[in-house]
Amino acid sequence: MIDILYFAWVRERIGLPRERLETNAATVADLIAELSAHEDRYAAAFADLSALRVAVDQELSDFNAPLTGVREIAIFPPMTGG
Amino acid sequence: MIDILYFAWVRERIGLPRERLETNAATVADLIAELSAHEDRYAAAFADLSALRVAVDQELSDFNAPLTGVREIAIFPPMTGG
Amino acid sequence: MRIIVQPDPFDMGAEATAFTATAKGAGAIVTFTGITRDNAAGDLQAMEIEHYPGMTERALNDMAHQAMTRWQLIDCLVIHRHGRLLPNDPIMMVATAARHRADAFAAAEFLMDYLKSRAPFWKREITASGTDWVAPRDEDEAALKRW
Amino acid sequence: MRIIVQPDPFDMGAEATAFTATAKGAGAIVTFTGITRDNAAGDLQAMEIEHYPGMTERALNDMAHQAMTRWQLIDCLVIHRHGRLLPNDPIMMVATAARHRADAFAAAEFLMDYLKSRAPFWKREITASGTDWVAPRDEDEAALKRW
Repeated sequence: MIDILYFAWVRERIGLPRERLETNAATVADLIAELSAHEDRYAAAFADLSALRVAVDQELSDFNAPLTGVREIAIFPPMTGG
Repeated sequence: MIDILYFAWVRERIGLPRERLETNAATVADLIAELSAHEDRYAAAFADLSALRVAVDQELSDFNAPLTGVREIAIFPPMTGG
Repeated sequence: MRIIVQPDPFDMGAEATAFTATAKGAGAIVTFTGITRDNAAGDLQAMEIEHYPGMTERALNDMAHQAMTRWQLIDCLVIHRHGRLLPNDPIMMVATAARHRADAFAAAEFLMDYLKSRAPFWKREITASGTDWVAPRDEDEAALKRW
Repeated sequence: MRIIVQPDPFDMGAEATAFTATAKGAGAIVTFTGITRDNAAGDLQAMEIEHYPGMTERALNDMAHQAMTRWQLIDCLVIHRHGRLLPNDPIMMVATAARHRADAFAAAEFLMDYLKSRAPFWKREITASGTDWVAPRDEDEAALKRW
């Protein structure tokens, strides 16, 4: 089981802030492909990977990051703090 | 007549903060030479020109600045504000 | 080193004074304060800032530790609000204390550049005509390259 | 634009708050505050700052005008004390307000670099063993080259 969190317009397009899933995906990219194939709202949110950022266990990471042992991933647009 | 102001250790070596002089010196350098020839305390204060800075009518200037029409010059060490 | 993430307003002047009072041996204090500006159309009603609780604190802590290591800092402070902000509200603040000004300035700019593009905050503008997520500025991503 | 040269102490937090409140349209406020540090021997009793009345105000005004022209500034503030200061007293302060942080940071650093080496102030350290004029630092003169 893995927790997936969504923020900003990614959260809005998917329609929920977080969910817990069972997945066999090996990487973040695989998980994104799996979700996009499953439902249109994911496909819409994940259409342009260059507009997305990912954190793995609360550290900025990339789409090739393996999911083995990971408890929480987050997918969101580029950050706009400060 | 010209007002000459001294600051920091230049003031201390010369022993006064300002004086008013009649001079025929053409430039700041000439005035410094004139004063240095006149009394030891000036020679001591002005011994190393590279350790001195000059302002002419309250604008930073240099030793070649002409004195024509000038009302006030100031001679002092490098500034240490901030 | 203090990291504060909160919805509540803060008093930048009081924070600057308190930070300075405890920075023993400092000769140079730099503060940066970010203010909610009106938008181009001049009709901003509010700014909403979403963040990623847990990761936000980790990211800010990590940046502050990096700043303390890379420059000769005596102390640093990061405050960042989230939730609903009104125009002219302070959004966030960074303060650095060092013996000399070069370290205090560089560390404050480093913290700001990282905070802009690497801390999990997302801004949204609320206007009469709707809401808009703020797009990242190219200059902000480019600014990271200098560190 | 405000230039203040005074012997009295000032409250950097209150000044920062007041400056920010009047800087309409600013998204970025940078402040720098210089503090009287103890000397290497740890026996500083006081710092005395001599200045050149008249020229000081002119020089600071000129620097502030230059900063307003070279960067997109909404406002700037310079406060500098003279006379006798105690350890940990604020000596001086610069504040800049701009829409974006790059302008606010650059202008504040420019003002500081000029103020250090081109404004007619001279510092003297008073210790138990006597008084010593502070020597200029080579880095301070070198810092001017970047502008």
